[in-house]
Amino acid sequence: MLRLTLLRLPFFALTIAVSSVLIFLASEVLPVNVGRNMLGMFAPQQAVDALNHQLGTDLPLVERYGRWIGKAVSGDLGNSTSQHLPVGPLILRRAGNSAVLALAGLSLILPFALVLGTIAGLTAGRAPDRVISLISLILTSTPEFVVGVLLLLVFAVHWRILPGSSALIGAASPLSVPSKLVLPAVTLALVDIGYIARMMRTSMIEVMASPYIRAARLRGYSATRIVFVHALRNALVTPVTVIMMHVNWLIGGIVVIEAIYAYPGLGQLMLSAAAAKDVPVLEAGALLFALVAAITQLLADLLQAWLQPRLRSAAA
Amino acid sequence: MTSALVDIRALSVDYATHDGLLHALRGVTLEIVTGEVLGIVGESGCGKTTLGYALLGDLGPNARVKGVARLNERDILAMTRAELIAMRGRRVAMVPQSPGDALNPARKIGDQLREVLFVHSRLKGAQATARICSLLEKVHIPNPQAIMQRWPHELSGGQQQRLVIAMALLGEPELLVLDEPTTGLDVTVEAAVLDLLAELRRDLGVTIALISHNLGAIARACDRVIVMYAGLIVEAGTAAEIFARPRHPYTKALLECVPRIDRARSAQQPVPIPGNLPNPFAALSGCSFANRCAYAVFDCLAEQPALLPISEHHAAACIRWADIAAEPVAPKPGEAVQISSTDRREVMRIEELDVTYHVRGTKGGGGILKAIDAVSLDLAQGQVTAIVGESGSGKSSLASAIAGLRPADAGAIYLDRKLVHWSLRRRAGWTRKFLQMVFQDHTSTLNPELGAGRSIDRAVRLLGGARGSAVRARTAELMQKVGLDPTTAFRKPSELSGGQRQRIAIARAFAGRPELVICDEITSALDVSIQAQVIAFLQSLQRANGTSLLFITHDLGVVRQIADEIIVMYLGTVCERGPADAVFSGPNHPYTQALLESVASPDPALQRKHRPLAGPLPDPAERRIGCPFKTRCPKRLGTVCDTTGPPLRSAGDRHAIRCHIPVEELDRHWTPVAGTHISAAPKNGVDNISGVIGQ
Amino acid sequence: MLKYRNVHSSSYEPLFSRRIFLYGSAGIGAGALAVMCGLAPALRPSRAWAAEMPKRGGTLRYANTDTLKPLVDPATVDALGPSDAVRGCAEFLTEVDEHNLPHPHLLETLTASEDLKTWTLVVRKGPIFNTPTPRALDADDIVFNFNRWLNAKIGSSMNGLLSPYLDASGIEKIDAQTVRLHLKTPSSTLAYDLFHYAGAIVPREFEGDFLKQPWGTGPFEMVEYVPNQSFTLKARKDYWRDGADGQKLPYLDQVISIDVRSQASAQVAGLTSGQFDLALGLDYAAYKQLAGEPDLVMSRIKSAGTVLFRTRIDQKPFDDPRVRQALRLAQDRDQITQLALGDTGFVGNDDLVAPEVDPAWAPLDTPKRDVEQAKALLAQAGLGQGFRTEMRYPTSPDFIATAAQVYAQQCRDIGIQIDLVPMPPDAYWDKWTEWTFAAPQWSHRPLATMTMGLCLRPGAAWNETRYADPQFESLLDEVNGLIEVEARRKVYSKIQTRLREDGPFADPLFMYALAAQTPKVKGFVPTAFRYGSFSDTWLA
Amino acid sequence: MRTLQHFSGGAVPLLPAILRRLGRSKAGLLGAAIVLFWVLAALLAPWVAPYPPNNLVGPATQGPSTLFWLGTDDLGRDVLSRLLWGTRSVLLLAPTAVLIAEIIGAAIGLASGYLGGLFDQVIMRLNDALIAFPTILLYLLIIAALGPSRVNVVLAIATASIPGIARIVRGVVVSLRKRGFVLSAQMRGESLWYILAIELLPNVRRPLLVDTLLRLGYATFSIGTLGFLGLGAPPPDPDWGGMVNSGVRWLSVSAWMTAVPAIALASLVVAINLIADAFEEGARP
Repeated sequence: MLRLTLLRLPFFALTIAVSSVLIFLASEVLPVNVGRNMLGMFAPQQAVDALNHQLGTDLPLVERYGRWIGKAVSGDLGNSTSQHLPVGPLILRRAGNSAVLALAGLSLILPFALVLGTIAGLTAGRAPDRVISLISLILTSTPEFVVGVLLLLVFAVHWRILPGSSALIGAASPLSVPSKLVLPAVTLALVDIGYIARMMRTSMIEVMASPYIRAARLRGYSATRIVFVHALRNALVTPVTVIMMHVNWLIGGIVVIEAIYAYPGLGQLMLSAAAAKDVPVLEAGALLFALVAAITQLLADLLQAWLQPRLRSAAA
Repeated sequence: MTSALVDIRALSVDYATHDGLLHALRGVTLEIVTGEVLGIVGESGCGKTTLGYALLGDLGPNARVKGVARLNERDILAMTRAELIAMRGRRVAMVPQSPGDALNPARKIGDQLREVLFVHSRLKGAQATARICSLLEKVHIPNPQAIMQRWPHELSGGQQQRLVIAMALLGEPELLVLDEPTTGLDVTVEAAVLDLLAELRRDLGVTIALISHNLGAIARACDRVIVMYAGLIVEAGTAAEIFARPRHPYTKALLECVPRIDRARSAQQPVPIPGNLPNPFAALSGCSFANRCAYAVFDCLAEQPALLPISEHHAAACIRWADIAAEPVAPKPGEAVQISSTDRREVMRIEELDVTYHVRGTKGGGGILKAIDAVSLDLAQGQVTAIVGESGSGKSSLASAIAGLRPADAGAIYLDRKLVHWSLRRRAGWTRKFLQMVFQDHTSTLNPELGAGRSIDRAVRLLGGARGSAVRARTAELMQKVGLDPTTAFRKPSELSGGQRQRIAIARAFAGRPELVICDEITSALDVSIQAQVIAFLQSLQRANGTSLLFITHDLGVVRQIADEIIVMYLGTVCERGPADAVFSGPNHPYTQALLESVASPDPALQRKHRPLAGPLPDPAERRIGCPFKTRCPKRLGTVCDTTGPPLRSAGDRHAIRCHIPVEELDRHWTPVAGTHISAAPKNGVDNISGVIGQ
Repeated sequence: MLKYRNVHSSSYEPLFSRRIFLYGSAGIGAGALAVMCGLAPALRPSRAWAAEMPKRGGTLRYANTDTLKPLVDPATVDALGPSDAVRGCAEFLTEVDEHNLPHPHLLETLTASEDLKTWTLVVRKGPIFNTPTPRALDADDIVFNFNRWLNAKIGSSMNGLLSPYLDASGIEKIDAQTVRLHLKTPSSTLAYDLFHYAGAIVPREFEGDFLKQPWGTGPFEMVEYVPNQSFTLKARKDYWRDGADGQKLPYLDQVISIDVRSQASAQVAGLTSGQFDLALGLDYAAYKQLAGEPDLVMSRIKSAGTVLFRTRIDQKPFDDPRVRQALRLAQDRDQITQLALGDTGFVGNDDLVAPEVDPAWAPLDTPKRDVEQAKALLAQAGLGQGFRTEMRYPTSPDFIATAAQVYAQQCRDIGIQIDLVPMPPDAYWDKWTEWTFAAPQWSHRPLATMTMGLCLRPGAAWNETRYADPQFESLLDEVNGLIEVEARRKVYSKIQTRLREDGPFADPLFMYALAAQTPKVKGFVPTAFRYGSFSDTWLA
Repeated sequence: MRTLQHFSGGAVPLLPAILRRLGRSKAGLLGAAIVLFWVLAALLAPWVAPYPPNNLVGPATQGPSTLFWLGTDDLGRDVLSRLLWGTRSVLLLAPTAVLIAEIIGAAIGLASGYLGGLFDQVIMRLNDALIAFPTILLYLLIIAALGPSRVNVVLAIATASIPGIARIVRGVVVSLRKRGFVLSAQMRGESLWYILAIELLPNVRRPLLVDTLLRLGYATFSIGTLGFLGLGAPPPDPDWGGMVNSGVRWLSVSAWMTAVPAIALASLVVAINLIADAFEEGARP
């Protein structure tokens, strides 16, 4: 396992490196006057030019990339041009909030999706499967904002049992006001439960049709033993990989959900940074996302190898 | 008097599919007697596997079953789910096809073995381990404790097969059903598995139903044989009777179209069975084999003949069995192109060719794998040269390298005495016309999304230089030469049979009248009757055009049938080469000898002793010093084999053997006998190193 | 049924004497309004609420619907959100109350000469800075702050307000408590200008970063400021003013402000769920939704906050006054106001002067929509076929988008096709003075001339329209030298007429400042400024 | 009667077989019916819609009435008319974006998978990096840089889809490039173009077809989301996501202007995915 991890690390580093170049280039496309952004709309042009020079935004592209990545590696992500704060702590706190939301979402998604998917897979073509499949399809096809708006309508406007805004006071942790986490987490979960349940269903059907399951049946094993001892672990391989690969989708959902509920996460930060063309925040946030995606990819590989020993040697 | 363990009466199984009812079994009646080994033989689609699963009551939800299948007076097909669970594994156990797939990839071997024992006899702990270890030893798995700690994928195909057999035996079943247990194994491993079955039967007294398309394996292992065709039993009897005196035309034809290692090339010509299996979705009218039968008469079309006893140990479903009895099994004689050494014209020559792969080894870091290690050889015009060897011998790599599809690292390739680049892209245009290839996998040799004739058409234009209506004519001509109706060109490849696809591939290869055609295991996935057909057309085209063939195969029978020259490869090196007759008559390299000995002989009367090769194929990624065969050689001399590469010694006219043992001391044990020895075709093996090679 | 707190009913006397000028009493409840020019006790009294004794303690949570932009320097604050954080910690020289009346605050007195060119500021004794070593406010601090405001490098919007009439050379320290300002031109707006949100007084030790040095004389201390999220203030023990109970203000222990943006759903949800006690600057949609809530006190204060459909007159075709006039004539002001703000807006007249808000407002007739004349004017300008143009606007607050969409629809009737370009606010405001045709929001200022000085003088920092009209400028100079309401009104009438005919924009509506609070919030009066100032507030 | 000339004809037709299978799936037919409904709505909007979509025709934020069947929005525009006209935008933009992405992605994937080597490595690293990046942020960056407009929405969605398509196509091509039929084409000296376009491309059709449908659903989904985030088509032209966006703040006053376009969008995406599902079943060889 350790060896596999080590083997994977160069790929991991390469993905991050390529991402960093892409992110840098993408944010360089933004027509932004960094100095003007930082000094505000009423600052005189000379001051803006001087600051631009001081920040090195007038240097050639390659040199700027070198500076940026060098600093980023040493932990200095620069200062937000719109918030006048060091980007590192800013991003981290928001990312923490988003992580709480993501974990809350996942803690709903996983049990529901896997159980529903398993049931559907085991009853393929019969009534429970048809019901679960249809619901899953509808859930995964409904955009987060539609789900969010409908939930708001029901729970915040009509019944008024849950807060319609998840804005947090100060640096308060979202966990301190769990009620504010409910609607965002449920919205997140509803969209993804469908997706992962469908994966699990397909995977389960595939595994149940595999020769070793038939072999197990022919050895006289009970249905329970076949499902729980033999099928589940193998059926989990695809959904687990998908869940991991799915993290960037999850992040996308989080951006929208944070916008609906005014939840102070990284998505909101990135949305406002994009609006304000706050390049350092955009770059750092994007880099963090890329890092998260690459790490989850790595984890997916390792988890897959753990679930599927065959891959441990072959996948290397 | 032996008692019937299994008693099947008029068993029909139909499967409900999208395209209608598929008739898998059309009324089968048979008994399996306690203690016997029953062989169930037939080509793909004959219903033998369905029969096997019926014995375990596992036919799937879409199966429509009629008839009874009694196991000790209890009807398996009427059992409740609980009864089935109680029966399976304990009374009837199954060893499914491709043992690798029958093992849960995510659980260690030991856990899976212990589970069987726990489920069947609630045995746990040290007691269980002891039972398992003793059984593993019984199936000749060395070091059981260590094996139990490993994952299924870490075992070789042969080990997996032994393991699955052991798992089946753990429940102490009365009946063991083995579905194609030797398919996919190399000939040496196949021989060992068959030995094991004989041992188990002797030591444990277990009743065995052996399902196989491999006539040789059946002949070697079985007491009694049933031959199936189109969901029916067409002939049944003792092995000796069936193989010596087949009374059904299908059995007879099958035996005739199997290439034989024990008969000189001049004495055999591939005899295909014309036509196809009857449509499995249609009801039968008359004898199922009538439309392909050389003996068919009008009466045959009346009804399907019943399986009737014709002697004490023999039954056949043919109204003309008596007429057939009059004709001996006698294949048509073949003819060989004799080329004397003086007028040999070289079409291709390779010198010191190296082909290497960069691989990540299973243990430790990556390495370089020499698939081909300094191989030199030359081909003469108009000759058929066969390269044989087990999987992992590098024979396919050699073919690809010559074709320019795989980079060669060192050495030289000459086509028509001209040095050519290793890369196809950088070879001159004439080489494409000069050299063509037919590929192994018939499922992918044609583009599934294009009309079947399309690629012949293109080849005719590009290589044959034809334009306009000439293209049409030439394509049609080529198709007729491989026995296909020109309209076949319009069909989708998926609508064609494997044999038809391979015949189109052959037609395509010959479109530009090449000097040299490389055939890479082109029949390995085909049934024997189809194989005979393909080889017959290949041979006729080759002879008509005077084309040279480089024929890659693991099937010594086919080699015997068509090769003028033989090259035996082991681990990327040539260990023996020479004219076919010389190689088949010896003396031989110890490896060649082992291969020849392993070929299962179909005649129960003619079983030879063979010495199993020691150990598995070594890890090809390891650096080799000395003789590559030293680890498994039954005649190993000593340190000289470990330290010094063996010399290539001449053993006669163009016959050479690479061994430290002087030619005179090498065995000349193989003499063609006039008996009926049959070698059938296992698929290209995936033993041990398949994970490393050819990914 | 809406419940409004009648903000005009509380009564207390403005305590200035000497050179009083009266603004007309047209509709303004208190009647008399003064600019302080005298020696009066000056400090606005702590409001005593009918027989109620304030309670101490508690945390006030409120939402300011303006964003909590990052806060660096009080002098460069350009949004209400951060200004509230500053306002809690630091104070202003003057204070303008809910009746638009200015009072001296950190000043003892503010006195003008006859010609309104020399102003004397006497610093109050008592206010103490919460610098590491607390010390009293003195004249040097005042000079320090004036110099900062007038320093172009700092880039304070105070510079835009003061520099037309004041140079740094005109600041004179008389003694430890007195500063005199020598103006270039007469100003009647100084007392108001000093209450501009960028005018908080910091000690002279201040180096530029308020989050590092949150120093001032205010009732609260900064606990934390999280941009775009929230800030927290806690009560100071040594604030200089006393409450009604005789003890030091403030009553509250803590104030927390939450950034909910202009998201109506968040505003509504926060108030109905008790997440906030108070919301300032409510969105119209939120206001409308909350109107049915039984447990909220809603307030609606007319303000001079407005949205302009403004052009740049140095760009074709808007350099032609006839085109600009056509753009004004296309407006159906009632429809725009009704759809954008409903009953929380009132009609504007293309002249920046909010009726009844600015005391000197001249009650001219509201211009009528006239499609035919607009078309005729366009034809005269050679644009008889109409034309197509882009109009940019910030997507927040929402009513701008609505107003812009309605207006764009109306302009189709005169043959002008407006392609709307909504922009994220940050992006919009990044280059807001550069857009050719745009719909900016202008916030409330008590006197229309203050806004005009900022945006309609050539060379003014915020002259987004490039408007330069000598006639208009001389009128503006004239009115700045006048302090008497009726005299001002006469000039206002000319200014308004000029802008309605030649001005660079259409000005369809003004907005009410909307607020909602739970009944337990006492001692807080929402103003048109929408400032959150809680020195006298308590929770019942 | 077919003649031998047809040898050189195009690939085996795929669509009829799949459509036949689609016909067997009730869910697929339901999806097709819903999509057809919206397509008709888009085509007939000028005749069916009771009012011009941008005209201020009534009082603001009204519930359904005989005059305004689905109520009015915050500007007093007819929600039904805007819904119908808005169909045009989403039904035009989503397929355009997907089509552009499929063409470019397929070209990249074909070349990268077949040629292999350094080119493939570079392309695939870039691809991995892009795929790892959350799509919505990619949209955000692109639209932040270029400004919100219909063209840029198409551009953003196409750009974000290309890597995924390229990866699918590359995967198929890599699995095919050592197959007999490709090797055989190489050995008879077919040109690169022929191998890519005639031998490989038809084999990519099945996965691409299903992928196109799934992406169509996702593009519709994305267009709605972008509209909702205020990054879609600028006002006043009706856009479902934008309608939801401007309606959210009136949720408790009148839910109609929000719920109607929200549910319409969901129904369209569900319908497309129902078809995609049925196709996926049908496309299995």
